[in-house]
Amino acid sequence: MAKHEYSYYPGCSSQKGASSSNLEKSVETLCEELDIKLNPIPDWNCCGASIGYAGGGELPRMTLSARNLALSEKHHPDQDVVATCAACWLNTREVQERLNHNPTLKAETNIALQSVKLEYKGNKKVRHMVEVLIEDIGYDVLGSKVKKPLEGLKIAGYVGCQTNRPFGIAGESFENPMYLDKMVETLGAEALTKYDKKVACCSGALMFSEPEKGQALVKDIIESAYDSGANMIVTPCPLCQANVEIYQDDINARYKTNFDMPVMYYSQLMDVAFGRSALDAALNGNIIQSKKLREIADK
Amino acid sequence: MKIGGYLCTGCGIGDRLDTKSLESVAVREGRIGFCKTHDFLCSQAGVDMIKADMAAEGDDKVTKAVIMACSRRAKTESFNFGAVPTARVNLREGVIWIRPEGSEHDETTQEMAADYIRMGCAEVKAMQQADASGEQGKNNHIMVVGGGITGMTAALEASKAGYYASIIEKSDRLGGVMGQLKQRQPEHSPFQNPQDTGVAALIAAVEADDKITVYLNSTIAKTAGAPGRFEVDIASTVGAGTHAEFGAIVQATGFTPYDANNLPEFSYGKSPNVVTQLELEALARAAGDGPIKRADGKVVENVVFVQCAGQRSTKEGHLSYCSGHCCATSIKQAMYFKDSNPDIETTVLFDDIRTPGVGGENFYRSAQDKFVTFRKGKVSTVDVKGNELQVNFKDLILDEDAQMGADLVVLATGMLPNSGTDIDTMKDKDANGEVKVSVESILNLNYRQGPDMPQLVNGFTDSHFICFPYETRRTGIYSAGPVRRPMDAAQAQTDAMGAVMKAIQAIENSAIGRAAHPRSGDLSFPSFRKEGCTQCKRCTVECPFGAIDEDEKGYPKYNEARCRRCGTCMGACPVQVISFKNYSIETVGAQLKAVDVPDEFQEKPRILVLACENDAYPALDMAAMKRNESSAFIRVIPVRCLGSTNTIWIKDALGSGYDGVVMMGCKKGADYQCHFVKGSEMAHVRMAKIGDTLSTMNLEADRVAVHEVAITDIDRAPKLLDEMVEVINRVGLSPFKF
Amino acid sequence: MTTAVNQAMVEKYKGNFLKEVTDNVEEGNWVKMCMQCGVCSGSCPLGPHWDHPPQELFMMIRANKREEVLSSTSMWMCTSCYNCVARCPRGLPITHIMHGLAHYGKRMGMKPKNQPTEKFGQMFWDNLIKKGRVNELKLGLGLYFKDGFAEGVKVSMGKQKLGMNMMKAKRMSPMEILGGHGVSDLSGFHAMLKKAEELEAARVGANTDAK
Amino acid sequence: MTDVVATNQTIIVVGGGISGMTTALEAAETGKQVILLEKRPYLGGRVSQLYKYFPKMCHPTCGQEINQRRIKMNKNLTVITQAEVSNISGEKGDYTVSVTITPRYVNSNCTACGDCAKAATTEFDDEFNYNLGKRKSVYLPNAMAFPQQYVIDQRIIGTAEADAAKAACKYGAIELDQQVETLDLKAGAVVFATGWKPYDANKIQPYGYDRFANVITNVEFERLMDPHGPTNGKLLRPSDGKEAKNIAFIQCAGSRDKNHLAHCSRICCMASLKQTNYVQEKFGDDGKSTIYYIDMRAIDRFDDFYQNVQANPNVSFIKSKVAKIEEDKATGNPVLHGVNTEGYHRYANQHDLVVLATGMEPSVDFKGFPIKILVNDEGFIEHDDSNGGIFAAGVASDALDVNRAVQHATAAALRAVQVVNQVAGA
Repeated sequence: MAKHEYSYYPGCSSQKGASSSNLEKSVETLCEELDIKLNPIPDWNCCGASIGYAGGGELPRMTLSARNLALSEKHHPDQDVVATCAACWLNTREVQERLNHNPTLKAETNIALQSVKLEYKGNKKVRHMVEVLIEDIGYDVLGSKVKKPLEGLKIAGYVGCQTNRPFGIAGESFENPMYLDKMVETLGAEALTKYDKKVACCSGALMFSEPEKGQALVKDIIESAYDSGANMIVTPCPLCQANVEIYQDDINARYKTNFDMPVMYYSQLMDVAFGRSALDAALNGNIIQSKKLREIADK
Repeated sequence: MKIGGYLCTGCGIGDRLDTKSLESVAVREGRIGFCKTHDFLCSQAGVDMIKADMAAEGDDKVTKAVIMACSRRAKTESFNFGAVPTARVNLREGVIWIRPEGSEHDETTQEMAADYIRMGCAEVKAMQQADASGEQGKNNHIMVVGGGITGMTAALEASKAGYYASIIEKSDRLGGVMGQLKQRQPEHSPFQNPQDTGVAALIAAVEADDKITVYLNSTIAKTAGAPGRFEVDIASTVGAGTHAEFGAIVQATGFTPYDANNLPEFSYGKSPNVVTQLELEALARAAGDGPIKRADGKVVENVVFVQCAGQRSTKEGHLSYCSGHCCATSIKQAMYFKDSNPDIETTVLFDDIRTPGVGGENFYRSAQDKFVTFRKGKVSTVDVKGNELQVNFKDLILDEDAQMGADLVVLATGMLPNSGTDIDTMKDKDANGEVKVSVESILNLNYRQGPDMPQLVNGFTDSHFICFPYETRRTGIYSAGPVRRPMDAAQAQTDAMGAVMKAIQAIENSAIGRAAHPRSGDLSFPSFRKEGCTQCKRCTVECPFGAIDEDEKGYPKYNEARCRRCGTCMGACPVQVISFKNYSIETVGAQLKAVDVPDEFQEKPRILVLACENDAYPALDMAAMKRNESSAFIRVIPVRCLGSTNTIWIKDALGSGYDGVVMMGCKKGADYQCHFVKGSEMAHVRMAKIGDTLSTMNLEADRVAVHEVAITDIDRAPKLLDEMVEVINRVGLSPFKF
Repeated sequence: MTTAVNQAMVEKYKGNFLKEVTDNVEEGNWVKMCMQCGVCSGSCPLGPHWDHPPQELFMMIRANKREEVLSSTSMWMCTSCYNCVARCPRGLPITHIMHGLAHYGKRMGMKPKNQPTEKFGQMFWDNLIKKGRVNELKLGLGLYFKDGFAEGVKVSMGKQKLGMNMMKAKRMSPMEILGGHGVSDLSGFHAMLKKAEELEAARVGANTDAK
Repeated sequence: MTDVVATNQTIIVVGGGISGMTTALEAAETGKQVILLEKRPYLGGRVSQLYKYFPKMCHPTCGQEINQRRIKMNKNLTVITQAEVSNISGEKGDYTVSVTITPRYVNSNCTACGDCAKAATTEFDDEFNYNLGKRKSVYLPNAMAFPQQYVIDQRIIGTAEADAAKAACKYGAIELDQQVETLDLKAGAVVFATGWKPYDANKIQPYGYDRFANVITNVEFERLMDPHGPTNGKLLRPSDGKEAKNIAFIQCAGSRDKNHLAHCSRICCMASLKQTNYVQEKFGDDGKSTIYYIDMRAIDRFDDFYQNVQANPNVSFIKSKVAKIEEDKATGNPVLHGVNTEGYHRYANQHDLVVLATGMEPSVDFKGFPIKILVNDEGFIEHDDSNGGIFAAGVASDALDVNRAVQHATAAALRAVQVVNQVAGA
């Protein structure tokens, strides 16, 4: 039996062939290293993300996460729910809080859940993978696993919005969370703690509908990383990762910039530092590669 | 019976000064009984030595002492010998800490020390032991003027402390304005709902208290006397008057609502549906548990509150100030509507919502929670449209002109204090020959300076001091509640307690002849040499506390229980007949004359510095603690207040060869910082006239400077003294040196 | 349905838009608590693009500017960054209120015309409803073609490199076009959502019943 | 060593700030026996760290001078510094108060000559200046310190430096072997005048107090103006020591905020208005102030002061809670982002210095109080009969300005006097 076991909510983008499948892969590797077992919630559904309100009303959207929670309550009664995606985690946790504070909504949700023969109780701890690493594993253990310190990497820790607000990671501030920097330092790389866009918004889902506005925000995020001397951005959030990484060509065209900034997940860095291969760390899942990181991985 | 001199050689005094020679200065020139040295005078052994001398019998008994050591601000407790007149010679902060080391300075530094010792010896010789006057009486009865919640609270709290109280109430009932309200704002967590006013319970408690007497339908025909012995004639509109004696007075006469007829732009008077907050209380009380109705009987469904109506405004006839309570009052009144029927629309149009503290902010949030709508808007007019009203305003958030319909408009108008006559205006009008007193006096004090408490601003009888809200210019009389300052009920009740505390203190201290703050405990009091008095009345006019009356023969009558011992009368007296036992024309005059003024060939000027003991002297002291250097030519004498400075000192100083005089007092004017209110100002006025004296002496006007010095002027104060040195360098030494 | 509901609402609340919002908009009962400090308005990453920032919308609600509020494009600027929520001194869940107002405006038939986020959001919802999980490829293609076929071809040609990059990185799969991931209890899932929609419609509908 | 007589007719006042001094003095000057306990090594509390008071623009040390003289002259009043209450038991009219006294290492022999400080070498952050400057390990806490005795920092005890200080003293004033001492005192009534502390500005993360040198608090600003302060009274900003001429004041920094203090701290509006006068005083028309506010709470006659500031063309008002501060990297200037809600105007304003008008929170957490008293959610003591003979004075009861705190403290003196008079009469 694994040392740590959780009821896992992967979310749509983590699926095979989806936009954050590299996050999924790298977390898998990380869990092997740390003796963590993630048990996917059977037949989970989409959380509704942050843009569902255009079509879905309050109750239907709540019901989405309630179904996932009820499934977890049923199948993994003693396990905390863990998500790797910021929006998945936020929605699930928020729905639980709101339902537990609003008896009417909770009652109605449970009526709807009768259609799938489930009952939502609302007694789960809903956690982000980062919380598991910090609270259940700890920086010391993470540090002790490092086989290849990530020397030479200067990393801007980009936390973004939804892993940070409104809940955030315990003990961290909304405006200046330090955990990514601490992780980066634990892995032997240089953390650019003064990076001033660490909690800026990447425009989220509006990158799709309002690309000009979205890219203007991302441009600042990347530019500030360069200004801080970064050769890489690291993030815990799949949408942040995608928004910041994949539009760099568009931004270069629009703003006459020369951005070529790798944007990695914390889990990928850990995999490499822990001595795992580029493949295990899903480095090929990134569009912009970090030569340095790959060198370390291939060492 | 002798004067003992005690020279401390510690803290570097012995290292920097020739103490042997100073001892001899004290004994030979200062002509005191002896001078002992001690290397640690403030130690228990040092103090015991002095006390033993004071306890000695017969000729050896030391009855006056000169402590030659540090500043009077240091080791005050150690060198406090009760009634024994004691002079403090400041050799540490006053000499060695402000003078640089080095042999080139030794001579002038030594001269400075010697002069201060001569001064101390001369001063103590002129001092007498201060004892209480014997005028005092003890009367445990407090007169409370006004029977509203402030007055009732004052009476009840006085009773709880074991004192007696009489409430003098003009109307035929207790309760005041609070008695006209439906409810008051909450006093306890969670501060969400209006609460009972508590007036009925207060009235019941007052009536049940055998230490409290209530005079309804009564006013004060005359108040005479002083703390501990006030004599009051109480007039009644329904029966015979009474004469009563009191130890102290609390004035809790409350406020009058601003006259909304001054606000025609809001259609007050034009429509019965435009009411003031107080008038809304009447509608709310009339409604009982039912819906609030307008004068025409229509149930109110849409009410608009107009904040700051005629307040915080520079318009003619408006009040410039904020009455403080009105935001919370409108919130409370909006709740009257919302709590009875949540569908009633209540809108508060405001500029700033002012609900401070824990209770205020919670109450504001509670109102929002109850759907009271708040809009930041400036109301221009209220129009009458048939049976309805239209409120025209600028919405400051949406930045647009807007209108709202309403069936009732409530104006949050301000408070006007019931403070009686404005004695300062009375005086002004006197000068123009037209005495027009439109307001009736409340206290009818038979004081020389007028029948009521002096007012601060806007007619309120508040203290001017931040640190001392109960500072009063009529000792033993304390105002409380909205007559003192605009305030809400909770603050008024706290205020009542504070005023009672001070009243009790006045009773206790006047009984034993002790002064009130700031010279708390001082037993000295002014007296005068009758044969010299010219009955010029200047002392009675200048006394900042209205303490001095004239007796039937036209001589000043000091009423020492009213006196605050500042000495302004002493400074005012043109014939120098007024003195305190331990502070007099002589105690200061002797000091300045004791200074050894070198002849002109030595080129060592002498500058007399008269420094207020409350601010300027501490500033010089702290400058010394920072080792800020000062001129060796200054000779500083602390004074109780610059107001006690008599021009004779200046004349004497200049006549005896001083080259300059610097006076340092507190800030005067509207934001005065003088602890005796007018003292510094009076000194400035007197010194403005010193020019004539100087010109008859053929001296340059620059030789006398008067400065406002604050306690923080640690860098500036020594610089001001340097400036005088420069003046003397420029105009030359005094021709009056002998 | 929208106009009927809208009429009924106008009828019922007769100029008390704050009450209407309180009763019917997601987290709308918080609107009354705003004290107009404006920290939300200053915190929004897309701030300059809001015609009326949140605090102003709240004031407009109190001033009964129903039409202006519900048809505003402003709420659709919300990126769900939660800066406003984190900073609001009165604890208003502003993000949710913005979502709620946008949704309610749409429900009342007053959604702004050609608002891209509104369109994309609806597409997203439809996409996720279909299978219970989002099909990113179809969503992306749908987005490109949202303004018609010709426009869509132009946009997707422009995005060709991006798409190729994603496929190369195995973060986009052409196989998804054939169906892709989904929940297995799809009928239950649909029944559940239908029930939720009914319950919600009944609640908002109940609010339109005559007094 | 500490020799104090106390009976159940004694009034104990906890806290030697202006409220505590007032309660103690008013009672003592009425003839009551009073013991005043103060945690710090000197009296004066928070106000002794202010430069000026609103609205008179007079100096707090001026009133402090008078109060300290009143204390020196009053034999009914005993002051014990470095003293904290560790326990209370009993009931109204008969309390036992346990007091823990931490060592000063300097006894009353001290003449404040300063020789010991000359022997000291180590420097520590100066608490009196809110750590904006340094002080020695052996020090007089401030120029007004009462008692006027030096203090030895506990951190050098056991070092050669402490021995050197002791050796430098000619008066046997230094006792390095002083130990923590506990006293049990009787009292009829106990008044808590424990006052406030500035809200921890580090917690207001969007304003970056912990990250940007040129973001300071209003209490720190007071120290900059004070001639006794770390800059000798010059308005210099921390990052580069340049004169700060364009200053932003942010109101409700931590107050009226669910994330911080739910209550309104009452004083901060007037404090900032006052501080705009400082800017004017220093720089004349070259000094510019901008106040960012939600509601300006200049209550009663203070509104006249507000109107005067409004009339000053060098002062602007923006109705806005600032959303966040960023730092301009090149100049170190704070850049304020937000929206002026009067008409929706977005701004990004650069200033030389930002002053956070941080609010007041109770300095003592009464939640774990050893005896039952009524404390509200905001942490202030509410007056209630169930509190028996325990009373609050000043800011321990609510956020108050100095004048109102003193008023409240005078009333608290009466409450205490009532109790001991009843004891005496019984």
